[in-house]
Amino acid sequence: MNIEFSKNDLEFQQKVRNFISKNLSNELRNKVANGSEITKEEIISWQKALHKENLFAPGWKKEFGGAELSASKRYILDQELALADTPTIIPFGVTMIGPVLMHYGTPKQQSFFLPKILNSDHWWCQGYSEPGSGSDLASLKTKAILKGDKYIINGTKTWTTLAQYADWMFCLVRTSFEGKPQEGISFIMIDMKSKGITVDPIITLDGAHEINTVYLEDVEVPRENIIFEENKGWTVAKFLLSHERTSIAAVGKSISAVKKLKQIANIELNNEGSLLITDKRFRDRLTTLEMDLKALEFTELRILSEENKGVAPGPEASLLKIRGSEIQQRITELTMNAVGYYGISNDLANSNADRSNSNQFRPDYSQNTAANYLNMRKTTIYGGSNEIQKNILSKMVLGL
Amino acid sequence: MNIEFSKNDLEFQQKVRNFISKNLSNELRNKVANGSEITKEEIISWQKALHKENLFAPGWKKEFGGAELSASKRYILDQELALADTPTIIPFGVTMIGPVLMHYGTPKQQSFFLPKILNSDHWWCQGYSEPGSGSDLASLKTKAILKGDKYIINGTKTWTTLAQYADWMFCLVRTSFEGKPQEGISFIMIDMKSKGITVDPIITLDGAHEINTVYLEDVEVPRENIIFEENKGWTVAKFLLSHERTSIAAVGKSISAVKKLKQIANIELNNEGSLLITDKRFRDRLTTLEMDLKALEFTELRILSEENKGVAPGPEASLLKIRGSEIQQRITELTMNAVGYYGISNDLANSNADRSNSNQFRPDYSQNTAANYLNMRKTTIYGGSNEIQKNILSKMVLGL
Amino acid sequence: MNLSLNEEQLLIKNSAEKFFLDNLSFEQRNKILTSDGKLFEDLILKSKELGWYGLPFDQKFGGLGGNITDVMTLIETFGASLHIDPYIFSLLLPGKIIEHFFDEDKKSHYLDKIINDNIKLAYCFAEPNIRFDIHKLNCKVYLEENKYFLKGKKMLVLAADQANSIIVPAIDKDKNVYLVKIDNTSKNFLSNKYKIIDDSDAVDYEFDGFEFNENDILVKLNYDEYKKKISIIFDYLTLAVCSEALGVIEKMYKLTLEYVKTREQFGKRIGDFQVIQHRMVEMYIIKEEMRSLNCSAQVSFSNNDPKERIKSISLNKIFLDTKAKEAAQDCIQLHGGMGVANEMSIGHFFKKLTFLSMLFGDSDYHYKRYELADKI
Amino acid sequence: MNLSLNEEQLLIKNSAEKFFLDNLSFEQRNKILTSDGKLFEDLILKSKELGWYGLPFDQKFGGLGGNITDVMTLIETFGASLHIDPYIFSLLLPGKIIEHFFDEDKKSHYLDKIINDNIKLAYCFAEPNIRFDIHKLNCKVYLEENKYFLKGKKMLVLAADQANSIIVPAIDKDKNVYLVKIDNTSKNFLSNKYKIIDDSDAVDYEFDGFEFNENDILVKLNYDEYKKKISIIFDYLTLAVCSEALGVIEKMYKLTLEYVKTREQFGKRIGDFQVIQHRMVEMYIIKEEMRSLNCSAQVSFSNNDPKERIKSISLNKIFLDTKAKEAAQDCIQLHGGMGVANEMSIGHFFKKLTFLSMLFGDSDYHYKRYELADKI
Repeated sequence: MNIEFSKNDLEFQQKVRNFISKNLSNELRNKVANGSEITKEEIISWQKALHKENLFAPGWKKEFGGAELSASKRYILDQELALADTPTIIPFGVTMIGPVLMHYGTPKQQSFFLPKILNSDHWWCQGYSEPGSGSDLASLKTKAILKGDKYIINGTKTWTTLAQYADWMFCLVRTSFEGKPQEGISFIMIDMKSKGITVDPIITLDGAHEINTVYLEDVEVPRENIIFEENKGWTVAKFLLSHERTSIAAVGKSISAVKKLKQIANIELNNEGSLLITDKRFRDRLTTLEMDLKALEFTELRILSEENKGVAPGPEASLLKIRGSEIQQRITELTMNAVGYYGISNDLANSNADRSNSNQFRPDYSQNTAANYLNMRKTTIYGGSNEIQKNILSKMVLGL
Repeated sequence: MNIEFSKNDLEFQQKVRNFISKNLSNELRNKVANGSEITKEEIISWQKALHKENLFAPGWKKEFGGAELSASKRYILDQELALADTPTIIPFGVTMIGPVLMHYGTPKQQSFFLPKILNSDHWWCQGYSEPGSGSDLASLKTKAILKGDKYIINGTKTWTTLAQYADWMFCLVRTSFEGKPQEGISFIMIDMKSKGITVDPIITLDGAHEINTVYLEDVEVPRENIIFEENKGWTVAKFLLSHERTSIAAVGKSISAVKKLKQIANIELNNEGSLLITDKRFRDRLTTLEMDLKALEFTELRILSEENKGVAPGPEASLLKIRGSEIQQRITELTMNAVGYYGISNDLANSNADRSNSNQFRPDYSQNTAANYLNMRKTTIYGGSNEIQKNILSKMVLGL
Repeated sequence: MNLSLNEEQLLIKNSAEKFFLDNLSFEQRNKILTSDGKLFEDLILKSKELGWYGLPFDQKFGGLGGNITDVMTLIETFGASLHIDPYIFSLLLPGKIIEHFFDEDKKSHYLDKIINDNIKLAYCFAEPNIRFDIHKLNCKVYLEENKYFLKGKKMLVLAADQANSIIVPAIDKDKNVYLVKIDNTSKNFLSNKYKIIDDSDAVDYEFDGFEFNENDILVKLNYDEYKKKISIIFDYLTLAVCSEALGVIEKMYKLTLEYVKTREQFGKRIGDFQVIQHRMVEMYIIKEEMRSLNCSAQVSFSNNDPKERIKSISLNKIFLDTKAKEAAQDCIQLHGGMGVANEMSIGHFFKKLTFLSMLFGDSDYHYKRYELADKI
Repeated sequence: MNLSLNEEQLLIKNSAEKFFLDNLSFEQRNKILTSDGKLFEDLILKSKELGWYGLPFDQKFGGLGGNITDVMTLIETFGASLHIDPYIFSLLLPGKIIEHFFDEDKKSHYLDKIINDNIKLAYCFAEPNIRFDIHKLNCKVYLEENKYFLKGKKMLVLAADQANSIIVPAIDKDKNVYLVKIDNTSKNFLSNKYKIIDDSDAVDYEFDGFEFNENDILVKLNYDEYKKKISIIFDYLTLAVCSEALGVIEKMYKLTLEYVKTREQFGKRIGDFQVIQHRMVEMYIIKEEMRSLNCSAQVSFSNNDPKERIKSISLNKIFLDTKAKEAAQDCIQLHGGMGVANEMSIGHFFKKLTFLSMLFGDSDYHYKRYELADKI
């Protein structure tokens, strides 16, 4: 067993580092580090820069313009991007619809959409959940009725992340009411500029506007926008979810967040006036977190190592989602502990107010602590709640 | 709110203390304190002494020879007996079959059995579980076929605690195979000297012989030994189980065990050579345990307080069983932590060996630590496993 | 032995619940929070008619002389209804400061003002760099040419925004502690107002050689005496925080139970899934345990044993910051996507609980406090 | 990057599993444990034919030169089969002591003896009152009239009963450490043999001015050097303990999964209940995490970075004493009454895990060790 990197890997690591130091402004890095909101423009221009160096689609095949990197290089890239406080890549295009198109898309669909995803010209969102059908996706009610060569779509999608920016939405719709609920579902791509689409914000606990409800009223979508076959959308959806599950583990992001947490604990004092990092009670919780994160990291590495040998990740990837999301939450919770009373201010609300003299009152690292804590509650709910993941593991891996 | 005791209560407390100091030998106290096995004779003579002072059946009505003590006096008695390291009262007679007889028994059954229970002349055991029917009591298979004025009983009972000492067993048997499984069950008392009974020991994890399998082969039992009505045994069984659930919380015993644990932590040293009680890691686990125990104690007191006002404990008593058993386990686990390497010796096996010079090697307080830890694993399983208790609470209290 | 509420306490509870039912539904609450101060003032005035402001104080100072259980019963209803009056900070904290520190004359004067008039005080209990230790004071008083000056920072002064004056505790070089009354509208110091996650306001202050009059010194006493008195006051307040949190968690449990009984997924109520059932049972046990610990803390607060008082209150606070917090997280989880939407009330209860679990010390602080008290 | 077993390691694993299948079923194991030593000796001899005793040692000393993963792969199979050879204590511990402390001549001599001959040594690593700190030595060496004496206690000397000699580390007034070889049959000291919960034997010793010869001094070195070397050795052994525990927990998971798939209650397999399913999933994740941490510890043991080595091994041990222990408790719970019966194998795995979780330091010890290493 070893995780030694080859010379080639190490050169790649250096290349990534050089890229980052050349392309990431101090201002943007600080915004990412403090958990401030990154604008659409900042995200797009960062993604374009990555693409220029062929670092945007490490898992895509070369024939589609991807980098087709080895498992170890992808691991390195993920780590470096996370540790350097670069903006998180929006996954709906490159990580989600991209692989779906490569696997199930027609040549026409591929040649139209893939280049625009690579170049971040299309911003994608995901139309899966509906009011009343959260984890139980198969019960979705949004209808698509074929009329000539167009579908007429009616229904409501919700929890649609960043739909306010989206050019396109991939969407699950019901095209048949026969058979099992799963059997009448189709996977379709909708232009967000179509007539009949309304995007309504949902404000979350932290006060932020990240998710939306999308109302679809007599929206016309060309029949050719179906992916794979009509009524076979469930197959596509499952393919996509298993891809989401792996990326959702966010190991690199968590390693970076723990590093920041340790920095805070090297500044903040405990109740006895010693550095917090030396406080046994805090320290042990931190160590426990590092332990679980190390276990997660090596579980991911073990899966990557198998992938390197050509074994595709199976349903056991659900465990990455379960532990990855729990760890993300625990980091924000421990950060709340670390910053003490700074942690209960509602910084998103306050950022709208006059903050001219606020810096002298509270340290930068304490910004958005509560917002992060509150926002991360979602991680165990979305992408198939952790309860659903356990049902999957129980059935598919344990055979129960 | 107050838990102040009346003058009368305090006099009672003094009476109990005087009784204990007069009747409990140092030798017996030490055996209880070290968790050594108490002989049948020691238990019986202790119970008889309690009965002489009318302290053996605090909850029984006076008409049946009980003390009919108030809730606060019962609380005081429980605490005093536990804190003074007196032998645990065997519950099968006085706490279990006693109340059943008082509630459901015929005058004849009452006048024959109750005095013998009070005087510890009859040792009782409980014939509920069977191989293959643990938590699912209603699936029991032991058959009782009426033949004239006698039942002929065939079947196997298991996990029968201290059956090796028992004079009588109360037992659930199937008297009908019609209707729902619960409907064909009867509650019957069996003389353990009857022909056809074999008691086989089951050795538990700790190496001790406390439980047994009882084989019943054509055992003849008089029809009059049925309690309540034929095929109505399930009603009796439920009545008994709810009584068991409250006593199973063992608050007094746990308070006493925590006191002992603190004494150990005031002798043992941590890895840095300081007293273990000052070790933050150990200390916080101890505090957490004390917190949960305090919550349990006051939950019991709140229920007693309601009982004083005439409200009978309902299914919510299941929570006492759940937390009480968890706490008992955690105390033994923390005691394992406290004694360090002393805790992994198999003292029950060693007690049979020559121990002439063993005392100089290991402190008395470390005796039987592993045995207790292993033995207490049973508490979350017996008396209706904690999973079953949660099912009960979910249905009966939460309405799910 | 009696651990149930008496008739008076049931009356307090029922009338408070009725008040909130009539005046502070979730919709009404949102309306008050997003309007100017008028609706808020109306609500407070109406609540004062019920005698809530007099309840915690002695009759000889114009109070109603309620005992600990009376007050905690009331505060528990605040939690269950997400009451927006910062009662603990605008009334209880300054009131108890006045009660324990002020001489008889000042006591009558100031208690009457905060109970009956609309005079508001805010007490500065927190500073940066001392975390949760209410005994520490870095804020300094010094004399220069017979003038008094204040130097230091105070943070998280709750209910300060509407207060007429703030009371600033500070220490001089001889270890005397001063409680200094400062006009909240003064411009001679820096301040920063901000929102707390439970929708209340707080203000941070920085005094950089702020001059004040001898008349503004409400109290002067030596540090040891200060410590002893402040300790009892904050035990009382910590218990109040726990009682409010008890109301919060009890209500979160109810909302969640209701939700799992109605929300359907996979063709069943989610409350039909055994995993959900057992988690609900765990939550039920936790809120019962929380009530038991609250009960135990009230009992030991009434008894005159500082060791047991400190220990039982700290256990209650530890439980709040560990088990109750986890239960609250589970409530969000069981609400699924609805749990993280600001339009649902459950999230607001969650934020209130998050705030209360840290206030006056998180579990680490109280573990330490328990350990020290155990050694007494 | 490669984290899978190579072909050689798969061979080690498969042949060991086959050996245990043939020679150490639960029934065979019980028979060996309750018989006199003959069956035990036969088993050990057979196992030595597979090269297990040579695997951890360099070829130039008669070993097979296996790397860390080779050895840990083998030891994991011991856990999964409850192997009754105290391999870690009769071979690995004395072997590594010899390898790191002895001079070249002695090294060849003694390693050859324990690998190939039937000579057994036991090393005294534990003392009363030092808890788990393997660096501390209270056992004293002193000289009187040119004679050497030993004074102190050693406890929990595992595999001592069958050992020809025990190696006692002790310290003199000048902070020199001596490793003293003592004839185990001597009557000039007190000893107490007892059973451990995993059915193995241990001996406690007390030396009260026990005289020994200069020839019996195997090694003499200064304390700092001793500490450095002993630290690496016990990292290796702690990793071995974790690997054995990994085998145990993996097997407990399998047995429990099998049990819940067959045991019926309320007319269903208990594995049909969602609560049981989710607990099994949690257990599955835990044993995967345990393997990942073991993997991480092996990787950092091979690399030459003491900080990462200490940290990753301590994380593995903490995980064993916390999460894996809880999972093991859950295995007993899910077995219900059968879980606490000595006639079932599950309880024996549980006892083994309990033993291993404490051995060479519980979680508290390793939390501390991790913290210290993190500061390096």
